[in-house]
Amino acid sequence: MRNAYLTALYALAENNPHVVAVVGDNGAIVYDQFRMDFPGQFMNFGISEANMVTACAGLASCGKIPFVYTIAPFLTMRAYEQVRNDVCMQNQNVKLVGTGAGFVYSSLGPTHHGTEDLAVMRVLPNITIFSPASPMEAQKATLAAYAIHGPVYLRLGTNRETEIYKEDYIFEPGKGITLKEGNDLTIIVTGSIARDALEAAEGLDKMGIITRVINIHTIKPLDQEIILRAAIETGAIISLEEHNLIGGLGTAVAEVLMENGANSVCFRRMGLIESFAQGYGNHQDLKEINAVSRKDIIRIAREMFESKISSRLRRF
Amino acid sequence: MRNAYLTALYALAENNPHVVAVVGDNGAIVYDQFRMDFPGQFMNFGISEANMVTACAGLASCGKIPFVYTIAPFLTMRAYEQVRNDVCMQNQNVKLVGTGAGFVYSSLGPTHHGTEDLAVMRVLPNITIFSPASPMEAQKATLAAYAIHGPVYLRLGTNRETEIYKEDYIFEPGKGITLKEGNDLTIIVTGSIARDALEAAEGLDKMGIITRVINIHTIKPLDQEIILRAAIETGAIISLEEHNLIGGLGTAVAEVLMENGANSVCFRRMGLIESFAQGYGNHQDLKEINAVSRKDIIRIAREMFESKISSRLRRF
Amino acid sequence: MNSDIDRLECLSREIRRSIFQMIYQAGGGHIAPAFSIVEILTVLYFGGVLKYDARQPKWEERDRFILSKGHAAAALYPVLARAGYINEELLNTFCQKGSILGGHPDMRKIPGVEASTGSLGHGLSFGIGIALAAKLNAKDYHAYVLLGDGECQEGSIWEAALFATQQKLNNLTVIIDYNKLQAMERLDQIIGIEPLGEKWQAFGWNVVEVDGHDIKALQTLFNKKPAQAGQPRLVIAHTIKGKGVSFMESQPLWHYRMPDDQELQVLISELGIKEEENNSRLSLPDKSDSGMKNVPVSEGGIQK
Amino acid sequence: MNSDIDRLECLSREIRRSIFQMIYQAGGGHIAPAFSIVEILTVLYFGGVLKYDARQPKWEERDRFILSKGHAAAALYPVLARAGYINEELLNTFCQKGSILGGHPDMRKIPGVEASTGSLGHGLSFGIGIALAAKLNAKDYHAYVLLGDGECQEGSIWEAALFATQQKLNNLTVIIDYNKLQAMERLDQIIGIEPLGEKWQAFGWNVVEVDGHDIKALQTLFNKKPAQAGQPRLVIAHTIKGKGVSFMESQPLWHYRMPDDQELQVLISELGIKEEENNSRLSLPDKSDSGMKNVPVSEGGIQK
Ligand SMILES: Cc1ncc(C[n+]2csc(CCOP(=O)(O)OP(=O)(O)O)c2C)c(N)n1
Ligand SMILES: Cc1ncc(C[n+]2csc(CCOP(=O)(O)OP(=O)(O)O)c2C)c(N)n1
Ligand SMILES: [Mg+2]
Ligand SMILES: [Mg+2]
Repeated sequence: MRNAYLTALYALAENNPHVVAVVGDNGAIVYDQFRMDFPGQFMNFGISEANMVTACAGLASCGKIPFVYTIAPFLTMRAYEQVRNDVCMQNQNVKLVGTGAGFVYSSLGPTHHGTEDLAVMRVLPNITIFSPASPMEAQKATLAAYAIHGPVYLRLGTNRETEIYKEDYIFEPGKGITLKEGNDLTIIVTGSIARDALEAAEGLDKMGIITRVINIHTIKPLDQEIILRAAIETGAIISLEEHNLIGGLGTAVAEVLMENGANSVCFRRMGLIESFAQGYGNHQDLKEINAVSRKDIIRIAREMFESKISSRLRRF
Repeated sequence: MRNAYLTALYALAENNPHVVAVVGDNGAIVYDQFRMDFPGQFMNFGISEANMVTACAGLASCGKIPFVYTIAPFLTMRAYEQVRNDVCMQNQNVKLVGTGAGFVYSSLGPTHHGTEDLAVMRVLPNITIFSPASPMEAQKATLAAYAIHGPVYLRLGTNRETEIYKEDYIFEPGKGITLKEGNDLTIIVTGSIARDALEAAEGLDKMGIITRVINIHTIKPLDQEIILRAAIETGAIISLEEHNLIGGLGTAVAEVLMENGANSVCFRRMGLIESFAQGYGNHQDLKEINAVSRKDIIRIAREMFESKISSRLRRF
Repeated sequence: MNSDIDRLECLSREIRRSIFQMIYQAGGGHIAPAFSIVEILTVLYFGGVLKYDARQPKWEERDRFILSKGHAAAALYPVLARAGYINEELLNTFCQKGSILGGHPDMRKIPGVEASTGSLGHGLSFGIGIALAAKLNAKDYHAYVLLGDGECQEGSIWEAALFATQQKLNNLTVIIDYNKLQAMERLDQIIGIEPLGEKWQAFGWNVVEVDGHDIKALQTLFNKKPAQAGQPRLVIAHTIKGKGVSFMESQPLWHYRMPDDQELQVLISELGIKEEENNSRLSLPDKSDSGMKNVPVSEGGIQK
Repeated sequence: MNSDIDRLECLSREIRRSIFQMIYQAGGGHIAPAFSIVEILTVLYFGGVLKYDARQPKWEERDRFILSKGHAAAALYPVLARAGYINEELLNTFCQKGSILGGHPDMRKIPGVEASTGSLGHGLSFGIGIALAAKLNAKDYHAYVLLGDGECQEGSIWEAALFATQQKLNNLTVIIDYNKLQAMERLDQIIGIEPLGEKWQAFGWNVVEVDGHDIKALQTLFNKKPAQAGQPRLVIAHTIKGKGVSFMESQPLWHYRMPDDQELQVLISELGIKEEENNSRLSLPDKSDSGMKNVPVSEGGIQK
């Protein structure tokens, strides 16, 4: 996603001299081209995230459009009160770009994981939250972030994601995307783990559980309609995210379902249960250790489907 | 609540020399007695919340028991990443005591309001969250915080709350308290606004809507049982808190209801809707401006009750 | 020249009276922190330092002033009123329901406020963004940021100090309201910041010191172009917290506190509040709530 | 005496080899940041500086060492192994599934690790808590905190620096790994911190400078009681990032990067990795995944 982001940023910077690429001692070589071509639109704030975020709010107050790029927890948590008071409360046109969504920086450990970022950003007024699932989506989300006048949090992974979209599509902020149809069960997912959801869904299909997969690339504002429709049409919903169970996508879905009386749906959240991401190894290792691998998705989906059926049977 | 907290803290410090009262340039005169009697157990970290929180984790790693007291947003948001990495990730025995819950510091404005604190603390592993409703409860929660070995967030108001409990009671961490019985509707509430819930409930009773009021003094872990019972027995639940709608008590209740298939309940959250607390004036003024006053509670409760009745009718 | 100084001194006295009256009407507020900075604000806004046009609060070439120690908002509002940004009448609504004037300034609501503050340690970084934008946009304005001395305990101040030097922000002036007090006590009893000038010098700043209540000295200093090019400038303004009211001066207690009846009499005479003014705006508070009705008891420890 | 220096130098070479082998097996890691601090760690742990007993990792009287620049964990682990805290065999599991040794040290899992680090700017404050606890508990231990120079851009460092002075923490020694590089570039290209010694002096610290790769100088310095009582001590250790491998030294690129085949040969010879070791532990990576299988591409920009 990183290169996709940079491609989009490059285009934006080319078109609007007010676009400024801001980093906090990171991004090294990957920004080389950008720096070469737009030296006056690049700024390294070093290792001082608080100053960086507030200064960007100040820049934005003078018409600049800073895209602030650093590792998700250092952006959204180290500088949390700065994001809250200077970006969101003052409704400044700052784009916060966090890399390392979930635990893709696996072996670097939880200090480098973005596993609470959605929760802490979601509670802030005025902010839009994009959480793309693939490089193409990251690129579109970057352009969409620019098009919004106001705070945006763009949650990126790293640079290893492969594309999940087979063809071009229209990215509409606030609108979820049905990646795969199905009426037995729905997996609502965000971020690069969407690929695992898709693969699990194919496995489930083979077991006769025809699974719908919905990609939520905009966590805020949330697409209520696509969620409620899935509740009605499939009767069973699993949310899946590389994030603590509390406060992220799953919780957002629960809020929507409860307040809209989507009553008879079976619901279950998948994510980190009362813990930071455990273990070391590669990204896949951590998915296994933390029970959000394809196998786990399939296991939970089967349980859910069975309980849906049995609750239906009970009802008749 | 502040004096109740200090009374409890005084007793704890007297009994255990490892208890340390830590402040961040606040508390002035109110700590005078404590400082006089336990000069070696008081420490002012000045205006440096990040250093304060991490240093307290270091203190705790050597067996000290710091009670870190400052204004809620400066504790839970300014020092958020420190709370996350040093207190929660390392599971240190630090007690975080935030004053100014909700918007009780009304005219000081949103920089001084604790209206996102529950959301950001709730997503952290290993932490216990107490949000007392009255002075007596604050005192009990302080003692309970001490009894837990591990991180605790204690969310206090100011010193103006009047007592809501008529007699002594047993404070059990993780157990909600039914302040008032009723079977037509339940208000689930946390913090000093419990008094408004109670008064609204009395008003509702007179209108024939016999309202149950449940006080959740422990936001985490949450008392699932009392919530599910209320769902079954009353069929309509309103959550009420001085907090953003997202991520706090209401959201926690939604999570419980959804994942436990508490299906046929009508549910509605009351709190700040996509905004910081608006306006100035006193605490009551801000409740009115932000639509969480008694009048608003009654209005919403009546709407809820009607929709519960009509959905029941539809069902028959 | 002397008459100009007289004018500014007279203005300062007026502003102190306004501050007290606003806070008194509101029922509570940070009197002493506001009194500490009256002369500084007066000179900046009315001594020919800041370039502004109150009819065009968003004029791109304006100089920017940021009150980082936002709890002294009650000093800023009367200044903004006299500068023409807001209506004088508004001052009577301070901290009241329906007002735009809160205990900390809100840039979304109040013309002339460049940054919303209240949480300490934000204003300098915000000012840096503004000063940097001038460079990027090739604009010729200057950014002024007023910090509390206690505020300098916040790490973000030092992050910003390093960054401003690196970026050679010579269009940035920071003023420290060096009143030696923070909320609870003297700084040196909590976290001392001496030697303050040496710290900032070591961080690469061009440091000057001044008596923060000496209008002439302030005016001379601010209207002089800084000697060193390519450096941000730090003005250490030695001040007295609570300046102007004998029993408040340098007393930590008065960070956030209201006078009782006896104190009120002393204050009225020392500030030179005239009878008619007193009658029209200063009504003695109702004993039952000690005039504290609109403003919450803050961290600063009101005991009554 | 000289033989002691020889022993420590020999140990340093061993530790560098271990570091590289661990990271190479893991498929990625912060080699240069780890090489920068090898002599410092060697002297602290094996030069008679730190008072510890690896069989009792929680011994109350132990000195504490905190690696605030946690990304150099690969230097700490071989040291902890040689000190007896962890089994040497564990080093082979670095960053692998099931291991307790991650890219940053976890105090909940690894005996001898006093604080979990990884996010910069935490270790000094944590160490302050530890040093303060010694005072409160009347214990006679010393706390050592190793900071990165880039890390000194974090404001929390300066909050802590002020606080330590106020509290007269003379049982606290901070060492800055002054290698003049941060992740992307030289510090002076991003945010310079010069004059570093003057900054800390102005913050009230007792400052000494040393060549951070000179074992003898380090040992002499650390074993000398600080001259000034009642002050925390700062050791500015001038170092070379990537020290020990010619093509890595002072090259920003190597913050987080793995050598290619050709570089590998140079490295093997410069570190003195012997054939048998090379055979047993250093197998050339499978071209298809460039040995990067276990560790994610970090912020530091691996391009291959
Ligand atoms: C981040 C933060 N922490 C704490 C406070 C509470 N507070 C308000 S004023 C104050 C004292 C400030 O001292 P100083 O900067 O010297 O300003 P003065 O009181 O002298 O005006 C404190 C601690 C705050 N507003 N923001
Ligand atoms: C708070 C925080 N921000 C950013 C990072 C990412 N990061 C890891 S190492 C590094 C550079 C550190 O430079 P320095 O302190 O000089 O250590 P060295 O690389 O020289 O070992 C950065 C920016 C981090 N770990 N923590
Ligand atoms: Mg002061
Ligand atoms: Mg370095």
